[in-house]
Amino acid sequence: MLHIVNKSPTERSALASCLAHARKGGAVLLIEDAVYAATKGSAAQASVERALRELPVYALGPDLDARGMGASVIDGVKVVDYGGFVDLVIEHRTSQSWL
Amino acid sequence: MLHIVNKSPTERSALASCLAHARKGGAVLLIEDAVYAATKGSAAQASVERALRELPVYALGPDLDARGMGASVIDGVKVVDYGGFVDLVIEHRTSQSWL
Amino acid sequence: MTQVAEDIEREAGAEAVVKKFMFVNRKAPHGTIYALEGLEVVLISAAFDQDVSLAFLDDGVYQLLKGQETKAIGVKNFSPTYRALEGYDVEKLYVERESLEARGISEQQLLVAVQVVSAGEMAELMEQQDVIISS
Amino acid sequence: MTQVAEDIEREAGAEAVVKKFMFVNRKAPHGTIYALEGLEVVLISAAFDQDVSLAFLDDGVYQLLKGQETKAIGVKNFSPTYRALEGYDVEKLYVERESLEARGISEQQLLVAVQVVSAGEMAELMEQQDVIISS
Amino acid sequence: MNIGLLINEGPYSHQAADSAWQFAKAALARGHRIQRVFFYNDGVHNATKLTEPPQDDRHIVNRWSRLAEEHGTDLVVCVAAGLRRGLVEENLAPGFRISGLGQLVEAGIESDRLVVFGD
Amino acid sequence: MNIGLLINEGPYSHQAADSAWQFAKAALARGHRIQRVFFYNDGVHNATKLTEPPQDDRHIVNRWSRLAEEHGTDLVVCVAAGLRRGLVEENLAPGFRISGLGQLVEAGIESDRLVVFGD
Repeated sequence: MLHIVNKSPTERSALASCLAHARKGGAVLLIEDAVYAATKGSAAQASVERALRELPVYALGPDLDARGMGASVIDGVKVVDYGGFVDLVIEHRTSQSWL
Repeated sequence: MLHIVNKSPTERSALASCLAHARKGGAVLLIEDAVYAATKGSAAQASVERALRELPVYALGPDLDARGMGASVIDGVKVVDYGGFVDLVIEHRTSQSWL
Repeated sequence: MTQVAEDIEREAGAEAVVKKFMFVNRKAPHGTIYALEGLEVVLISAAFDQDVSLAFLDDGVYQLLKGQETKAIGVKNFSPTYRALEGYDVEKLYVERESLEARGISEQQLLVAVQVVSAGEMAELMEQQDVIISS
Repeated sequence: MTQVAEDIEREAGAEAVVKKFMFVNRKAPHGTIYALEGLEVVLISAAFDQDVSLAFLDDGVYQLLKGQETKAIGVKNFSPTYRALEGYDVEKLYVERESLEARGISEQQLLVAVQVVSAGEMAELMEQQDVIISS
Repeated sequence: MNIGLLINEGPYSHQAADSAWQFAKAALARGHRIQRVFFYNDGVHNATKLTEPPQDDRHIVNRWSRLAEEHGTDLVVCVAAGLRRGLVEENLAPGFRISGLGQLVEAGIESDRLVVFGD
Repeated sequence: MNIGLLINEGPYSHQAADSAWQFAKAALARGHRIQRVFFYNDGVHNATKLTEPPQDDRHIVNRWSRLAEEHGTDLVVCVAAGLRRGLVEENLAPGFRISGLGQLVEAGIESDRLVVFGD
C-alpha cells in the first residue's frame, strides 16, 4: 500500500506513526509540508534513511521546489511530480493518508 | 507571561516548544487537546512534571471533563474553569498561544 | 443476451461488490471535528453492506474513553454513538496497544468492546483493505 | 479643563501609545496559509507606528528560506515579501538558532538579514512584549 | 480590564471558536470588557448567517450575535480573509461587521490583553 | 482507472485543495478518470461561488468548476457538513452539487482508488 504523508515531521507525529506502520512491499510518499522530512539535516533524516532500507520513499518535487528544498534531498529518496504521484496511486492497490 | 497550549502533546510539538521557552515567573495553561498532557500516564507526564518545578501549570477543567480525564490529572497541575482562565490572562501582562 | 438482461446482470454485479472499508481514526475528539464527522461517515457506510472496520491509533484512541462529559464546554457529546455502532452491524473496532500504552490508557477505560492489536497487526489489517478513509 | 481640551488630550495620549508587538511565526509556508496571512498583519501593523518585531522559531524558520519556487504547485510565492519588510521599517527579525539547527539550515540560506538568537534569548524577547500575535 | 480576542479558525471544525466564546462569557461575568473580537484566517466563517447546525448542537454564530446584542461586543471580520473565503457583507450575521486588519492591530494597542484562539 | 478523491479542507487555508486539483489534472492527463471529488469537513468551502482571491493568486473554486466543465468531473459537497458551515445551494459554484455522505461511500465502492487530501 501507498502511505501518503503531508505533515512536517517537526510539527506533527504523523510521519513517525506512518513509518511505524509502513512495511516491505509498501511505499511512502511525502507531499506538502512532509517534504521537509526528505531534506538533508532535518531531524527526520535518520528515520527516513532507516525506512529507505525497507521500502521506497518518494517526495513530491513541486512541493520541494516551493519550499526551496529541491537541491537538499536525502540520497535514496526519489523525487516525483504530480504524474508520478498518480502512478504511485495506481501502482498500489490502496493508499492511506496520514493526516 | 502566560503560555497557552491547545494541542495534544502526542500529535504536535507545540507543548515541547512551549516548555522550552517558558521560564520562572511565567505560567502554562493547557486547554482543549493539550489537557491530555496533564494526565497521568501520558507520554508528556515527565516533561510536565519537570516544568512544574519551575513554574505553575494549569489545565482547563471543562476540557479535561469533556475528554473523560477529570480524574486523571497529574499531581501539582492546578485545574481551573473558564473564570480561572480569565484570571490567568489578567494576572499576566502578556499571553502567547502556542498554536 | 438482450440489453435488459445485460443491464440486470450488470446491476446485480454492482450490488454484489463488497469491499473492505477501513476508517482510520488518529485524532482526539472535541479539539477538532474530525472524530465526530468521521463517525457520521461510518454510520452511513453501514447502509451499503460493505465489510466495515474502524481503526483507532495515535490520539484516535482518546475517542473511545469512558466518562466524557462535554456539558461545560458546551459541545455535543457524541461518544455514546460508539456504543450504537453494534446496532449498525459495525463490530470490527481495532485499537492499537502501543497507542493506549503511550497515553496510559487501559482497555477497561474504553466505552465499547474492542480488539486490541499491536502496531504490526494494525499495519497488516491496513494492508488487507480495499478502501482506507482517514481524517 | 473644557470638554474639547479633554478630548484633545485623550487623543494625543492615545496616539502616543507605542507598544511592543511581536509576531510569532512557528508554521512552515505553503502547507497552510498562516505564514502568508500572518505576514499581511505585519505589513498593516507597520502603519501604526508600534515597536514591531518578528520571531521565527520551530517550522517558522522555513518561511525565510531562499529559492522558494512555487510555480509548479500553482500557488503564489510570497517569500519576496520578507525582503520588503525593511521598506516598512520592520527590521527586527529574530530567528531561533536551535530551530535552524534541528532543520539543518544555515543563516546563509535565509533570504533576509536576521538576528539569530538562542531559545533562551527568544524566551526573554517574548517576555519583553506587550502584545504577542501568533498563528 | 479591556480584553481583545483573535479567532483564527471556523466554527465546529476546531474548538477555537467555542473556547473563545466561553472565555468571553467568563470575562464579562467577572466584570471585564471584551473590547473586540477579531476574526481572521478561517475564523471569518464564524460570521456567516447561513449555518444550520444539527438541532441538538450549539449554534456558534448565533451565540456571537447574542454576545454583541447583549454586551455591545464589537465583532470584526477581516475583509481580506473574508474575500478569499467567500464571506460577503450580505451573508453577515447580526452584530458582525467587516473591516480591515488595522482593527486587529488597534485591538492590540487599545486592549489591556489580547488572547489568540486558533489551531 | 477510476479514481475518487476526498477533500477535507477549505481552499487557501490548507494546501489540500491545491494538491488534490494538481493530482486530478495529472491523472486526467494520464488517461485516468476522476470518478468523483467529494468535499467533506471544511472541504465544503471549496464549493462557494463567493470567493474573491487577490488578483495575482489562483482561483481555486473556478479551477474546480472548469474541471467539471471540461471533463464532466462529478463534484459533490456533503449536505450535512455544508449545513453546519453555511454552504447553501444558492451559493454553489458551477459544476458542484450537494448530496449525502452515501456518495462518498459509493465513490469508495465504485472507484478503483480513493485518495484522501486533508490537514
